[in-house]
Amino acid sequence: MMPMHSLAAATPEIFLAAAICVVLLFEAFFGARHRGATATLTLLVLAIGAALTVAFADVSHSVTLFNGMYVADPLAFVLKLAGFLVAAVTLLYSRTYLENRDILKGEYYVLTLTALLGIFVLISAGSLLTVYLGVELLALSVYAMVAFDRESGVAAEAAMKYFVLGAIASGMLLYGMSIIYGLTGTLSLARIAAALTASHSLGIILGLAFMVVAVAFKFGAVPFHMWLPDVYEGAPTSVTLFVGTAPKIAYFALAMRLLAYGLPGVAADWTRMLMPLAVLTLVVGNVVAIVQSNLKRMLAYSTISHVGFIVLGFVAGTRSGYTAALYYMLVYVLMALGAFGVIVLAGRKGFEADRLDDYKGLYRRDPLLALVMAMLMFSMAGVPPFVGFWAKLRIIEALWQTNHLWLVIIAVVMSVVGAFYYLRMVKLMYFDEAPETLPATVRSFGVRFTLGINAAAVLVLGILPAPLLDLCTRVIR
Amino acid sequence: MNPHLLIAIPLAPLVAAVIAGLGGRLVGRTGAHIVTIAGVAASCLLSLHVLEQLYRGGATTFNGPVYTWLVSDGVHIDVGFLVDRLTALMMSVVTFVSLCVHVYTIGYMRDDPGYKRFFSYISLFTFSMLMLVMSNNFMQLFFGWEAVGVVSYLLIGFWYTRPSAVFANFKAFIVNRVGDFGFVIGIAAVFSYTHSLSYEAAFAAAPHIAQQTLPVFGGVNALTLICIALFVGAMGKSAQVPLHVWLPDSMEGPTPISALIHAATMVTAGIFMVARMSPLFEYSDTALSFVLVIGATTAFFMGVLGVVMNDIKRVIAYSTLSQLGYMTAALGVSAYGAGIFHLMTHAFFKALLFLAAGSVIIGMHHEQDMRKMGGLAKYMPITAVTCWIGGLSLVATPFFSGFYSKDAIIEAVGLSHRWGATYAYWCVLLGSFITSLYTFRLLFMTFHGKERFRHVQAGHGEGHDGAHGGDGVHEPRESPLVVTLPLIALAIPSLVIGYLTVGKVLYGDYFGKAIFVLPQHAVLARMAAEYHGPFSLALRGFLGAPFWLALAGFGTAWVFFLKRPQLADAAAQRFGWLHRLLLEKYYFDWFNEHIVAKLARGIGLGLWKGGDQGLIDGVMVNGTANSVGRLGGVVRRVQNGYLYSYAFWMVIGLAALLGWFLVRA
Amino acid sequence: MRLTGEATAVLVEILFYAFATLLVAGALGVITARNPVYSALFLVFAFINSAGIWLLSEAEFLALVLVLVYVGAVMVLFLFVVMMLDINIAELRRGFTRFAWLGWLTACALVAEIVGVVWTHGLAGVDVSKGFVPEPAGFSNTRALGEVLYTRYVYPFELAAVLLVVAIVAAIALTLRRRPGLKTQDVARQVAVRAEDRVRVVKIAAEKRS
Amino acid sequence: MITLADMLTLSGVLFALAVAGIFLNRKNVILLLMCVELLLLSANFNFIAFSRMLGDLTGQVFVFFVLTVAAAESAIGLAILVVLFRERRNIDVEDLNTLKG
Amino acid sequence: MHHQLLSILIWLPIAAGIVVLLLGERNVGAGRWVSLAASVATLALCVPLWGDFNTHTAAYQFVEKAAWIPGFHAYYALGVDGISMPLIVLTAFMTIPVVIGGWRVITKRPAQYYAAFLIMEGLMIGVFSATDALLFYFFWEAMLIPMFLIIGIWGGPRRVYATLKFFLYTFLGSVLMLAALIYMYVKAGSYSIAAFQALPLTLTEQRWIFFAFLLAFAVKVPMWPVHTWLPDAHVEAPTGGSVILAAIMLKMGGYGFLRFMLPITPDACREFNMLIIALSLIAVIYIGFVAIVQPDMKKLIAYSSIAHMGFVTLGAFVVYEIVRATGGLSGAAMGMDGAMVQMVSHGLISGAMFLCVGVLYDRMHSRQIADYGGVVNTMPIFGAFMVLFALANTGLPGTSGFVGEFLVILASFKAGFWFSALAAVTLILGATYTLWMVKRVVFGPVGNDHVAKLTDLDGREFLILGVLAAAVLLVGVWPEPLLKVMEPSIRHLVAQAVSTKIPV
Repeated sequence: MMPMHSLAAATPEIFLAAAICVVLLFEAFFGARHRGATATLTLLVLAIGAALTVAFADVSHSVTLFNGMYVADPLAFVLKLAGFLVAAVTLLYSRTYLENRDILKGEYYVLTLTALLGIFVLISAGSLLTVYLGVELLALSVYAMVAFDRESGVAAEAAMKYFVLGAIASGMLLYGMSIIYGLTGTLSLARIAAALTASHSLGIILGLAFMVVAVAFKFGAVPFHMWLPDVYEGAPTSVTLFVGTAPKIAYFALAMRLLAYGLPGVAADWTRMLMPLAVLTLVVGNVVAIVQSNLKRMLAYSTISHVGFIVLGFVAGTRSGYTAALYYMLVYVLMALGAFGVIVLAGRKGFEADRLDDYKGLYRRDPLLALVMAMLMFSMAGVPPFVGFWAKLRIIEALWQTNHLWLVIIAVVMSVVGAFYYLRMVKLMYFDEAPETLPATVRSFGVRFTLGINAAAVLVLGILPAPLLDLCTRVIR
Repeated sequence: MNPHLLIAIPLAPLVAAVIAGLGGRLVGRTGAHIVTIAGVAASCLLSLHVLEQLYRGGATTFNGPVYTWLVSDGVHIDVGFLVDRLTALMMSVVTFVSLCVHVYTIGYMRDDPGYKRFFSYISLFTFSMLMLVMSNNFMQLFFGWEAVGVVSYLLIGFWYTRPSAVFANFKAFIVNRVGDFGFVIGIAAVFSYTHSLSYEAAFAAAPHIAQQTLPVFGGVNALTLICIALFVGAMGKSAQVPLHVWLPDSMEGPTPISALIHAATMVTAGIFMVARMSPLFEYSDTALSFVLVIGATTAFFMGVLGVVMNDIKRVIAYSTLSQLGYMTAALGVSAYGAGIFHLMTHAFFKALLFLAAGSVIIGMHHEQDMRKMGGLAKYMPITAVTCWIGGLSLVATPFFSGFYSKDAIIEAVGLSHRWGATYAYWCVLLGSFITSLYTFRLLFMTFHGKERFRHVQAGHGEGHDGAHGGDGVHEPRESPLVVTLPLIALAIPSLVIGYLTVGKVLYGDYFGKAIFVLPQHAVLARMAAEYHGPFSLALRGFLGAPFWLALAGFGTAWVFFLKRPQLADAAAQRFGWLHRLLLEKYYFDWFNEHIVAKLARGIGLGLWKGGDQGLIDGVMVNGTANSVGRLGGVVRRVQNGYLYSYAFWMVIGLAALLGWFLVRA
Repeated sequence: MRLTGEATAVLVEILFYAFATLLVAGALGVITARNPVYSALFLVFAFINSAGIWLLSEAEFLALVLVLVYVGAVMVLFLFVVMMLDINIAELRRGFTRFAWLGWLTACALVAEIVGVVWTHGLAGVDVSKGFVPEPAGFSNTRALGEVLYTRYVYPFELAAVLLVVAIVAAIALTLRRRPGLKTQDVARQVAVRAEDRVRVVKIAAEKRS
Repeated sequence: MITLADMLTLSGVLFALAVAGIFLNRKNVILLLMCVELLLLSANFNFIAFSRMLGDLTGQVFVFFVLTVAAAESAIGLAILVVLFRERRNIDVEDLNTLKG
Repeated sequence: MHHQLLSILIWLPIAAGIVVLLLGERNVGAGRWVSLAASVATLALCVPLWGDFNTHTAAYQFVEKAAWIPGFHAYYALGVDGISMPLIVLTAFMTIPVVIGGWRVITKRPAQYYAAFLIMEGLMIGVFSATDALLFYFFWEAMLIPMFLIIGIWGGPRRVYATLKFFLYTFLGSVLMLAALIYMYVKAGSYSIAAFQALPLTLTEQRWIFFAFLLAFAVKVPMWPVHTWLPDAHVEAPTGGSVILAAIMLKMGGYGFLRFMLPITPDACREFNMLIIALSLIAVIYIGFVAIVQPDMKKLIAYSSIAHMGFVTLGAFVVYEIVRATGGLSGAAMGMDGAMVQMVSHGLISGAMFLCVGVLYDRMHSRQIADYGGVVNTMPIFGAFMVLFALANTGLPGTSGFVGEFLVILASFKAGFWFSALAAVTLILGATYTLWMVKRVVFGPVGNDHVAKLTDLDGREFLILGVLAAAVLLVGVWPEPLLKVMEPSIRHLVAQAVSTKIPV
């Protein structure tokens, strides 16, 4: 038995697990009478959680708990803090949306919290077992969230597809884990890392390929990306907002823990496996995004293309590459929060605001939303002075350090292709006139303020990128 | 010499031009002409002073900078003056003719709404021309060269509402630019050998450059290339075949301009330039032969065209072309002095002819067609007399100014042994017959014979250029004093300047070191040996072939255009093809308009539509964009919505990844 | 009755092959059966055979759990849903399409890749032809698992608990329907009712004034 | 006696069959859920085989958790299926293609 | 103040732009004056910049350096030398006509219009004054955004196509440059441009970097065949957009060649210089022909810009041919001088030409040459300006247009007859397309009723055209001050360009 005080490192998870119970019970007893109270409570929980995370953080060194199955290191601290914040912001953005569509239910919040717990488990995973459980905890919560709007046929379809494909992916993950387990005799990532050093055994490749495919699936790398556009489009936008942001943190952690920290000895193999995936991802993501007419779907493909960049960070396979990937991921999450946030705010019941044409002349209807969206689009395109630029820069730097000439060229050329559809969005909002009177956007001050902060962060971090960059450099070992 | 004084010479007209041009209402019409005439007069007096100083006062050649235009790569490119006797002569001629034209303009442009603008332009022109002739370096030369071109452009298009004027000025500029193209290359070539743009350096390096070979066109002597390139510039400016086409059209400009720019001064810039560059040209026989052949060709063939023209100004324009050809031919045989001398006499009598023609045009209410004139001598006696003086001078009647210069050219060409000299000699010799023919044709048709203007409705011409063309006024009238005074002022030098100066300028050592001739080329020196004063020269002139040819020309003109005009028509019918060839001006314009211009537009359109829009935009840019879009369309079809297909792709991916790496390992 | 080690081995091997064959057949049945009910039953069949193999491998606890949890609960759930959804089997389309061969090919390729690695001794450091070492007598698989589950693996165990909560919450949230038209009593409301809600005292003017 | 190779081969075949079942199936979605169960089963075989071969209980513990997760997963899968059916009155895989492109 | 002069030059307009933006469309009157004050103040601040500039050194002056991104060793490092300083002044100078030019004309979201230009001004000055490659790139790219919006919002009917084309074209070029910059950072461990210039690079590396740079700068200049965005962008852009685009943005390409390509990849430049020269000459001749047949005034001027910018690249790269032909460096600096002067001059002239077209467009709402004719009849003062600028555009001596072309032609003769001869063709073609347009637009009888109703320049328009005319003439008559400023830097650049960086 371990002494209680040593569990302090696991404060975020313990608090979150407890909070889930509280929220669940609160919903059961008071939820029906106080509509929206659960939402407020959840936000409170997230705030306290973030505070506790900071309070109990020990960023100076790594701590392992539960026989090495739980790792608390600086990376985990940063990712969890980000997780709390992102989850809070998504909930903040979605509240009116949920209200308008009669799905403002406590279960939604509970599922968000369990998904967040899954994210945390992944972030702190120290063994294949916790990796698997984290993946499943996150995935199961998210499946349910996607299907949450029971009135929506497409949501159910999306959830079904996500579920089946996700199950296949976790099957593959399991299969790969089993092989690795068989070859090393341990589930502990640390011990696996110690056991597997530069071996060209076919077995490792077998196990690796399965796991790489699973990771690629979670990220949405081509050709394992096909769930992603359908889920983004089909899910209620508030869920898309969540699915498109918070889990990315977890998937980054998944790749970090599993590949970078767990299998560094065979990095040469998995980086080479990721390479074609990264290229395909960049190409397909950008090229297909061009022909989309649904904004959510377009952003889904845009996500895929960003995933290509993140994967490129792993392709570099160096500390610099991981740092770049982490930075890119955080930046992407920040941008996606804003972008999906705008979609959430632009719609009303019966008007999802998810077609590109719905944004024609948005500048006239709601200058703030248009400005925020435009900033995000430029940022996603990687144009300074927005933060997206630094993310791409960091990835390219990592690729140069490992002399990946052609990957650099493909990456930058594809970012130009990508710029096209981001610019088209700006064009719709600023250069076109609104075709007819469209419903007003959500005017809640708090939400808009948050959105403003969100966009401002994209700009400020773009002009002064040093703090976040340094942070990322510091937490990757 | 006082440099400030030299600076004042070009600056005075410039300041006047600026005041007249930008002064607006502050200056007023009278103010405009007072200030500009004052400027030019000052400039003229100072020029004469400089001439006097240099010629008699024992002043030495001035060669110095005014200010540093720029320093690049260690090369100082200055604005500076080289004032020697050649320069001084040119300055005096330019300012004097300009002054006459200024005065004349008061009358000629009296009712024109662009009165102030006109004065501003011609003053500006005087400035530019002075900068050109006074320059001591190629940059400034080119500046003046282009500046006079621009003013010419502005003045040809002075009546900008006339489509023909607007076309003519455009054409003039472009054709001149073709010449300038060569000119710039010549300058660049000089620079590349001397790393300097000053005349001094270029002249000093000439013998050295003559030893160099440029690896173009299979190896060309560098100096030959330089000289020919520079001469191409001169061909543009001095309207030598085939770059002469702009000059006849330039008659669209007001007549004072035709006198000043397109007869007396600007068009002779090329002649001046070659003379100025004599230290270069002397070392390249090839270039001089080229100059000679071009000049002789222009002299004869352009003169022939004068015979068939009916527009009074055009006749004089072709005459100018022809005379410029003479000058050029003189340069071609190293008789630079003769060229410059003819330039001077020509400046006076040709300006006179133009101004007289202008006077006629005023009298005829802006009618320029000689077929609608005749018998004007009775109505416009001063004009007629001065015009006759100019004409006689032009046909080189002994004792007239033109005789001394033109005869010298013919003789010099005859004496030369340069390649092409024989051809040139025949051209210039027969040219005197032609000169005489068209000159007397003009005089007869305008001032003598039947009064054909009575059958013509007044205001029939295209003249929208002033308030002269009052309908119903038929009777021609002598022009006012401001018009006739310059005529007289020009008639005097046309008559006597040759007689007075031939000894010094042509056969003396007037030019000194300003013009450089290699001893073996010095035809003028040989002629000088036989020179015994202007009077005996003139007397001897009566015995020479040119005189008799001119007389034949007079006779022919008298028969065909005064006595039996129907004979001219019959001849035109009999030699229809020739007449047509001449009327079409050897098809130069046709060629330029239908081949060159069409080709340029065709190439432009082809490159634009085919190259830019078709290939680059269509295939490369939009093609790439479209194919990316099409690729997107194809790839998105893979995402067909079916779960099994998604799963299938996942498994394919897995299998491929596994397969590839297993096979590799 | 105790068999000799060698005989046991042979018997185990025979049984293994038998179970394995049946398992594969069952799996094939799952994916080829036209009626989902048959598929479910084939799956049950496959699970039972799997449990058999696991027993042979001396993973008794898991074998039992597989039967109890899977066959007993999960498969019942499957059948329940199949029945509940009342799928018109006649409408179900014919199985495979013209690209089926490609699918089979891919599947075969996958098998070949996996099996190829195994049989070419690709698993470095692992002797795949070795049989399992039998557990010592008196070893209880269940006990051993039980000992570690709540100690070493308490963290995953707790996570599994959360996972099940998620499943419950999700299933309820997704499927529970409160039909608005349904006439049910809300006891809490009945108890909490106040008089003012039910009775309204209305003052009525005594008579109409004219 | 059962060798590791036997078990691994069996699991490989099972894996392939499960996967093939998913993408060859043109019938209804519920079958896909069953195939997923098969998929997990094949992984479990690997764990048990390795666990037994290594004499290490960890693999079996993993299988225990996999079974738990699989149960939860089925529950959610079926719940989604129910929602889907209620919306569309139909669970044909072929009709599940509103979202595409 | 001198230690922060460049910072002030960059941030003053940007701050003013933000102020104007915040003032909003309702206070646009105040916004206009703020814009004017800011742009004039920026130009006024250029006076000490020019005045206190030391013309005897090639070193950076007015240097500022502050940590920016320690993780990247990237600094907020500013400084100017003789190459960048004139361009900064040009930028400050050309923004004023744009602000005044839009005074009454822009009615659609005017505050944003001014803000966009002011912000762009700051960013452009940033481009020219950054001595850190990352900072340079930051400004370089950021500038695309306001321009994208300017064309897209205030542009003509095909503005969307044009602005997207503009953005994507330039973006494509830029990102490859970025890749090259990062590569060099990885090698040099610093983003300082000076460090890049000192970094030894093998020929292979230089080749790759060269082509990355080439694409970036060639698109911006633009060089044939990556020029087709320019005519479209110009035609659709509002007048101010065209002015800035032509006057300043194209210069960034030329600046890039001088600041990055020649010093960083001298050996690759030596190897591929004929490529650049060929493209430059194609620009002069091919584009000259294309310009002749343009029916749209702006398009014509746009093509003329391409042709003129051909001289910039020619002048910059002819150095290698000079060395090859003569074995010496005599004339090399002249080519670069010519390139620089040509940039400044083209900035003034093309800006003025676009303003002239803008004056007409504001009145007639057409840019088609065919819709005009005889404008001088009703707008004599305008006609005078237009003719002056047109003549300057043809490279008339006495105007700024002559100086650069002349120097480049002189220098390129040292490299070979044909370089010079082909370049000099511009004398003919330039005159043809420019004056043909003038002939059809300005001269002739009144073309139609619309032309008959035209009113001449008002005071505002007269002011901006007058100032530009004065500048054009001043540079043409006395370019020495400009050349003096550049001299040491150009010498230094020539030395860098002919050195070799291949490690032994």
